[in-house]
Amino acid sequence: MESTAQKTLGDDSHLRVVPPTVEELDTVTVRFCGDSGDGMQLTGTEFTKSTAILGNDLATFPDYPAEIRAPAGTLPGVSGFQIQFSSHDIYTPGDAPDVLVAMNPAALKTNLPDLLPGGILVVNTGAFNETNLQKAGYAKNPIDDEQLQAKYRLFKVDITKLTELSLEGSGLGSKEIARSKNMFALGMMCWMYGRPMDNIIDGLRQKFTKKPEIAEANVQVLKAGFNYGETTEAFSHKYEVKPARLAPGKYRNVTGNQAAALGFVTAAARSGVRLFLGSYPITPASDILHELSSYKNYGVMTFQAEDEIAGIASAIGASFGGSLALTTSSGPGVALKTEAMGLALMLELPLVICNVQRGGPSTGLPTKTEQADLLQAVYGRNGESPIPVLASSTPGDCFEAAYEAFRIAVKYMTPVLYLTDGYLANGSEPWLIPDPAKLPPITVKYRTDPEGFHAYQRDPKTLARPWVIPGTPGMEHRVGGLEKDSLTGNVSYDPQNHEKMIRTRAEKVARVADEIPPTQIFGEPSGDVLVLGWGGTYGALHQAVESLQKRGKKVSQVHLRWLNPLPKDLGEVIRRFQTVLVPELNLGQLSKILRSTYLVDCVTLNKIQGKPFKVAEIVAKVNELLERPRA
Amino acid sequence: MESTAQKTLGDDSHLRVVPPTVEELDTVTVRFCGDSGDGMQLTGTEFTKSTAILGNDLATFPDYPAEIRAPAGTLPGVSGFQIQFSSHDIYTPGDAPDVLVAMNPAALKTNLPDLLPGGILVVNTGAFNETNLQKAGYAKNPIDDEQLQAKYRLFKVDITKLTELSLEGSGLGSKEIARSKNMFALGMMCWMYGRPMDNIIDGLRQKFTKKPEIAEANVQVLKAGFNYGETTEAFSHKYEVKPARLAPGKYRNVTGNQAAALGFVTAAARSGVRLFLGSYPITPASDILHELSSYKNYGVMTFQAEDEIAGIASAIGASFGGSLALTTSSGPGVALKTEAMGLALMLELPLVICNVQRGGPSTGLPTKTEQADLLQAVYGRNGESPIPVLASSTPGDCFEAAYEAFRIAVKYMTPVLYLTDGYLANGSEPWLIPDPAKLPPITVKYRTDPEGFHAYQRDPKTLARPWVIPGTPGMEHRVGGLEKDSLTGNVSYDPQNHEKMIRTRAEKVARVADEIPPTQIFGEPSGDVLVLGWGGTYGALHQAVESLQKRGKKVSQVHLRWLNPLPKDLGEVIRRFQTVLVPELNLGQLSKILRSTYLVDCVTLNKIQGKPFKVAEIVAKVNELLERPRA
Amino acid sequence: MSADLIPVSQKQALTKKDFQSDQDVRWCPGCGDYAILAQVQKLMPELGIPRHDIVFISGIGCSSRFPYYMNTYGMHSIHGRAPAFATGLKASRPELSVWVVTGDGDGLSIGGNHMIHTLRRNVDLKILLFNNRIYGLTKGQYSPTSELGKKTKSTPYGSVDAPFSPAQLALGAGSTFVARSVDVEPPHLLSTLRAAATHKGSAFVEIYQNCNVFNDGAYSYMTEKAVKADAQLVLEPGKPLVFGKAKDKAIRMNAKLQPEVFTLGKDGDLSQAIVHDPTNETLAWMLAHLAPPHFPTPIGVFRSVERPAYDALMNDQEKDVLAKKGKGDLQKLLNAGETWVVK
Amino acid sequence: MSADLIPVSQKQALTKKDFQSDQDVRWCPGCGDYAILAQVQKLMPELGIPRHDIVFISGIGCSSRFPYYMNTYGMHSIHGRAPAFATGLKASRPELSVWVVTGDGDGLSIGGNHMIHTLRRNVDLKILLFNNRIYGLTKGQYSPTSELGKKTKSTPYGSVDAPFSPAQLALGAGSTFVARSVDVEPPHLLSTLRAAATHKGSAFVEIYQNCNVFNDGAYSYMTEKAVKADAQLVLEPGKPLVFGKAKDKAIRMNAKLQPEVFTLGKDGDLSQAIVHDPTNETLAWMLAHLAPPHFPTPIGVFRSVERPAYDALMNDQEKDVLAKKGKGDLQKLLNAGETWVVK
Ligand SMILES: Cc1ncc(C[n+]2csc(CCOP(=O)(O)OP(=O)(O)O)c2C)c(N)n1
Ligand SMILES: Cc1ncc(C[n+]2csc(CCOP(=O)(O)OP(=O)(O)O)c2C)c(N)n1
Ligand code: SF4
Ligand code: SF4
Ligand SMILES: [Mg+2]
Ligand SMILES: [Mg+2]
Repeated sequence: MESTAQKTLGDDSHLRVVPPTVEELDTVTVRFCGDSGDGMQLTGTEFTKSTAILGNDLATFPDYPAEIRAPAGTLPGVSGFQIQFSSHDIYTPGDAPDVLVAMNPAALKTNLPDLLPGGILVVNTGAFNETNLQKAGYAKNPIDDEQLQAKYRLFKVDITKLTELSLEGSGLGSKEIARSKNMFALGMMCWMYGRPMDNIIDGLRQKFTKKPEIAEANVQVLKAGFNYGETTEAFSHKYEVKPARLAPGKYRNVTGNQAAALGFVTAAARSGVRLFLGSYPITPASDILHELSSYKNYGVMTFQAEDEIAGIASAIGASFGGSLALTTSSGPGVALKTEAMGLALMLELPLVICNVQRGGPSTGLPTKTEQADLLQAVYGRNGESPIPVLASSTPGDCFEAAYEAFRIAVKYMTPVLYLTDGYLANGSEPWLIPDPAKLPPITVKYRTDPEGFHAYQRDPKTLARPWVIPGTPGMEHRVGGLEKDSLTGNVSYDPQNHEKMIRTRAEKVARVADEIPPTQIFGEPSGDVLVLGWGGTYGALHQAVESLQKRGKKVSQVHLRWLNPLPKDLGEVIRRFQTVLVPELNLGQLSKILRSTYLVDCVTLNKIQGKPFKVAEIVAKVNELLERPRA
Repeated sequence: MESTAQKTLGDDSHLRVVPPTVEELDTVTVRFCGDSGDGMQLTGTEFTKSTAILGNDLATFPDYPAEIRAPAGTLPGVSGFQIQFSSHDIYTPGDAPDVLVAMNPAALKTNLPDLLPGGILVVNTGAFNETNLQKAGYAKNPIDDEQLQAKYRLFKVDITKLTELSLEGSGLGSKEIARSKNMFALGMMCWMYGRPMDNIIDGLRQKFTKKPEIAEANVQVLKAGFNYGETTEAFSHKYEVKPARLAPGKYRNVTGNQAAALGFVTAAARSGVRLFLGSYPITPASDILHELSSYKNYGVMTFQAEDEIAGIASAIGASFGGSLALTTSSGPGVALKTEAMGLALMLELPLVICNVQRGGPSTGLPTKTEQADLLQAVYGRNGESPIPVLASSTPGDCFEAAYEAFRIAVKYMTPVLYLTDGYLANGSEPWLIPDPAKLPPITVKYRTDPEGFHAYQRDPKTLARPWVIPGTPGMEHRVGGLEKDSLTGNVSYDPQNHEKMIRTRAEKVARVADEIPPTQIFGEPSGDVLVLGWGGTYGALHQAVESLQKRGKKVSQVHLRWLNPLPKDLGEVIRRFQTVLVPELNLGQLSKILRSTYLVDCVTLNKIQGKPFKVAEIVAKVNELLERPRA
Repeated sequence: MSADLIPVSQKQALTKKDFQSDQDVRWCPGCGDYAILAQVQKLMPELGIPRHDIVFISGIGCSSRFPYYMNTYGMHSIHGRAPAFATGLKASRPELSVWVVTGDGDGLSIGGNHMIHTLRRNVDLKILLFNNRIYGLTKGQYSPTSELGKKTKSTPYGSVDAPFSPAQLALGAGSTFVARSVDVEPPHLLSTLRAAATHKGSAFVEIYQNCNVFNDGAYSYMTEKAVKADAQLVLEPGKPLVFGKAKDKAIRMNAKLQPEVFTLGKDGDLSQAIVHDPTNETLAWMLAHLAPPHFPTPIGVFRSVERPAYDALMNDQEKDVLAKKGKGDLQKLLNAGETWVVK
Repeated sequence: MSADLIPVSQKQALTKKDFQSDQDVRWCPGCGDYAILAQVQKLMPELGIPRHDIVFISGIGCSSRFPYYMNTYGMHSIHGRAPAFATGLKASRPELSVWVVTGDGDGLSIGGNHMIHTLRRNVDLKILLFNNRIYGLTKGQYSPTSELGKKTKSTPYGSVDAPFSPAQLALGAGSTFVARSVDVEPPHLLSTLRAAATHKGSAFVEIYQNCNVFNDGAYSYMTEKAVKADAQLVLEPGKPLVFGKAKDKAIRMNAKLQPEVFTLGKDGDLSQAIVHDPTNETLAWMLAHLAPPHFPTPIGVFRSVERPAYDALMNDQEKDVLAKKGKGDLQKLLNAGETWVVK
């Protein structure tokens, strides 16, 4: 392999004479992959920024290795970042990459199976040495394999060496030099897809303000990568992806966790009440804690508790005190909070519990995505303990869902469980920056009038009880987890009162359905197949349905924001379709709820691999349903 | 009121001249009620013992006040004990008492509404003084009320005074004397229903071995009560209830908690393996901990942990070490265990989690019964985390269910969730003492052969993995909560392997259905209404169905032992009935599961008052169903 | 809403009665909890804080029914978690006076973790731990303060768990205020509660409480009239550690750094006696170890030192950031990072 | 299955290598965990316990991956609960040698309660707490041992939580063995681990561990060559507390019962120096408080005292009852109480 690099570098014949062909493409999916130490996440993020600014629609999917930094060069240590960008609306990071940049053998080994036949494969030959090949379990060097060369458009670039060369005499140590080779790969891709680099360069200088020499080295290597494309004839093609026709407005790129954090802050700002987050770190939810911790001047208080129970308990305490209270976690942590959720619903205080779902059960696959906490959210507490449950569908949508969660929590004086997932949390998309003034208001009115006050006297419409906070003269009262009198809130062991309270709490949550707008159907209101989903699968389902519709199939899509209660008209919508397909990243949890609610024999499509759906998987399933003989 | 007593005592005209009429009765329901300090539970228990020995079938229902000893004489301080006994099989402690013994005004106030019109009402007039009447919220003395006298057969007895008189000169303090008045009431009832007192007397002497003077005082008052019936003409009738024709064999009386404890011990004895209980006290589960703590010489180890999490965790540790591991709790405590349950199912180690359900949500009604933790049991964990769930149906059946829970846990190497409830836990019934040798065996075989050993290699039939315990040479291995390779059990992040493991764990639990015998139908195999229940409602449902069948109605009963998985033939059984009625002490949890499993539109009957069903409530509902016009 | 804003007239108007709620007190007759309730209700008016600025938060247990009986704001939460609820409330509403009432089971068994973390953080909460060395509410199982060998419902053959010393544990967690008092010593209890109330930061008060139903006489070894003077060592800052009916016994440190009792005038003189100093770390620890049979039981304030309270630090930090960065502009936040416009 | 049954030949046959599992070690290059793993693997053969009688149980965290790398039995359990799993195992299988590996987050944050209760009970477990003063696995949030003011992902403006001293907390919980060592001091670490292994009862060992990714250099103030001798106080039973490059500094107790550093020969002589005695309660506490800037950091065994282990007591009680009552007869148990026969 060393020889390849040598040849490439020593021979001038590769320098460009003819300008590259520029091909216009609709949609491209690029995946960067390499060792966790190779900086693939940064590479991907920077490429994304550039792509966003060009006005493409895009979606990203970072795929980290499992929690511990595995030894360099090994298979478990591979880190990847995929981006799909397009001149029209897209909804997923792409099923399979058109372009794969593999920084080492391990990355090639784990990622090659995904590359589309005929796809572009860029490998860093410099990393394909004996040791690395062995670590990746390759008996011989795969890039010398003729089959590989036949199947893909292979480009061998000794990125390692080229990086070293471009930094010769920079005075940097070999470690620092090795660390910048991701910039070379980034530069090449920027060239290939005509991405501007100014903002990346600005970004690098900002990131390394304290180490300007590192910043400049990165910039130099980035440019070297770009120039390599520009001046050598290694690549014969450049591609152009025109800007997408996105709705007009100002955009930025957000991950789901960022969007959720912004949604929570916005809820606080709009309501004029302090946001209190009580949380304990856990993958993939921690970033919400990190984001909110930095918003101290936005009326946000964050408390990193000793555990998840203290996280939710402190939030309930803060809610009792009048804050918008939030607790964030993931499955195993949410399990620990279920007892306290029961108290919150007895106290009838507003509270948002945000579960960023990950692969389970138990510790499971902590860095992977899954939708398997839905039943836990809806049913996972002792006693009759109804809680409204909602979910977000795209990274940007996490903003709205987070905001909506608080709107309902406050309006109905109830804990609300908000589900997102690892895929949304870390994935990103261009986000039309909303005008907070246009969001539905969140109106907090603490009751201060002691006249005729009863702690559990309800609003006739929402059944919400009054929010009375300590510090209010003349309204001292006590709340607790024992069953309480339906008016005064004092402890009551009366059998009839218990039944009344159980039914009232259930009814209150049922009335949240009044807030759900009529179900939006993407496509015709009736037809052969309804693809019914929830949560982070939105993009894949939408893209699949769109493509099926384009092919004239009678397929429509409904994607649920609210899982509990369900929309009032959903039963009716469902009945208008021959078949209801419910694709989920679990063993069929929503479909269990739909079956029991509507007695509908929905068809399930389940994938539990810690990965999102591919569009093709949905399309294939729908086609199968369309083709099956009717009973 | 004092005058009543005076008169009764001072006037000899009440002394018996004519012997009382002896009436033969089929079934009688007696309720003792009084202040928590009045010893009603002891009274009830002793009466029960005597009744059991007489060979009646019986069922009891102790109804304690809420957790704290309320001040004497107040409504929340009332304690009750109801027993139904009969000359034929009975299944509940009775809907409404035929006889009410009320020791004070508060007891009368809270219990009178339940007494059947025409029923016998015995009141201790001595307690109906100003203070007590006021505490009970009576403006005037209710026993002087003519309406009351018209509606019930009222017997006024100054039990307080009579007790004092019978202990005059005993040298006992007034406190001790007051404490024995329950014995007077007991004596009267023994006389009225011809119960023998020898065993009660023995029991008292044993109970107070260290205070013989108290024992003798109690005996004396007991006899005085009996003699009061025998020699005065206060009561004109005596009643006889012939022995029931129970299956032949040796019987004892057990509460559900006792029976469960015995079931667990028997599982240990039969398997030859130590039982390890890790638990934290909580009402109404604590008694299982208490019972098992005293069985130290039966191969039982009990660990009162610092909390519920340590309770289950220690049990899992013990299971890893080869013990039959158990953890016991109630709803709020079970909530805390859900994270660790997920680990147990990942480790695939045998474990029984016993939930003695109580009124929820949150702290709820801790001393009352409810069936509202079913969905938590089946669905209440993060991730796809299937666990077999079973429930017991009568106090005595807790023995079998507890045993069965361990049999399955060991055979399938899985945690098993066993549901019982406060009603079963504290209620009692005559129990045909089983021959442990006749129980299906629990076969524990730790694998010790290192040849070809893989920690997650499965039995092809049960899908159980081998149980290999530390201390076994050559088989050192590591287990954990991260997803594991389907063969070796080493950590695996492989997507396909994850899906395989998720499906395998689900399949393993599904296969427990192989252990469920064909569904037993009480009544015809098809008909108009199937009454389908689970858990502690068995007695009420059975008695209701029996009485409906007697009246020629086409009503049958199925009562589920297993809630997850459901019996294989249940769908078919259900379809043979016009209507399926699912009565539950919750808002319809089993019916949710049935609807989603069988798409059957079952009718629900829900009661959430912290109390068991009355037979009449079931009968009424079934009749309503039978009478409604067919669609 | 803070105490300082209340006109003096109103302050004076409050009496013990004002702090009694309309709920019937439902402990067993004779329970030590009554005496504690009485002292707390007695203390309240002294503090000059209006009722509506006071919050009592408890877990689950007999002792945890306490908030229902206080005519203030209150929360009867879930088992063991009261300090966590209280932390959230106090951090977000630092102007409130927040009290935690807990038991030896609630606060040290299931709730031990929240307790030690709260003390470590020094959240400005007044924590009253009713130590009856038993689980009262669940009818008599041993607790983490029950003595070794104790026979209870769950230990019919005697417990094999060595108990915690609550004071030692609190010191180990870094508590800035650690005290002990007894239900049947009303004036001592009142003054201890007063000291706790005026401490800025977490104040941990262990109160020996008799559960006459499930653990009667647990403290009679040091509360009975006859033995009291010899069995109690009343701690007073600046005063030597002297006790005994004749005030003739004292405690000194020997050469091996171990405490020992000596008789004044006989084995030594007053100058050798240790002088109580609640700011001395080592002394507090040593005192927390004094126990029968060789030593009397110390009551009073073991430790009281100043350290910024968590809630204060948190709110100060917020103010700092606000001062430095100005009030955050939501529009700006939403528009942060790289943005672009689509037309 | 107990250690004593193993023929000497087999004992000798074991080497460090035998304790290395077939799993790739996956900590970050440079992580202090490697050094600890090496010393534990080195110690194991010395103990003469066969591999199959040893169990390592951990929670969740970088440190908690430890069991995977030990060729013994092992369990990687859930976050914070390792001591509870281990308690169940040890109580029911007292013949096993059970080790707990945990982190400052796992063992002191979410798992603090199990930790203190385990120490109180004195369950015979060897507990190794890898203290890197950070949450490593979740990528860098502050932990309950992070210093005040620390800037981390979750405290961008600096933390306002005062940290625990693990040693103090362990003492407060009544731990019978409390020690501290450092990842980069292999011989000291090995001898500390050895002392823990031979202690009967809970042995709590805090190990300062460098997380070079998220909290690099946390201990350089006392591990760097240049400062080490002045910054470390190596505790040795029976030896005076002397330290410093020139061994010219020592620690004594002053009249106010406070420790102070003095220079030997200048401010005092060796006879004034405190002599280390791991059985002295007060001394252990005082040592646990010594910290920079005024004091060196003590490493070694702070406390080591004998007290019956929980698991032993539990099993002894079982034997007692068996001896007194005989092996329970199931038939009799089922037939207990009042019975009657129906024919
Ligand atoms: C999660 C949970 N576990 C267990 C219980 C049962 N429980 C209630 S109070 C209590 C112990 C009470 O003891 P303590 O705190 O000492 O209070 P006391 O009653 O003695 O005042 C227990 C175990 C519960 N309510 N919730
Ligand atoms: C119930 C639960 N909560 C949170 C987490 C996330 N989590 C895993 S390890 C960890 C902290 C690790 O810190 P520490 O114990 O100090 O170990 P280190 O990684 O530093 O060795 C956290 C918060 C989890 N896995 N489970
Ligand atoms: S059980 Fe004990 S602690 Fe509880 S109220 Fe009664 S006497 Fe008090
Ligand atoms: S993150 Fe820190 S503690 Fe974890 S493996 Fe890496 S260096 Fe070690
Ligand atoms: Mg207590
Ligand atoms: Mg750490």
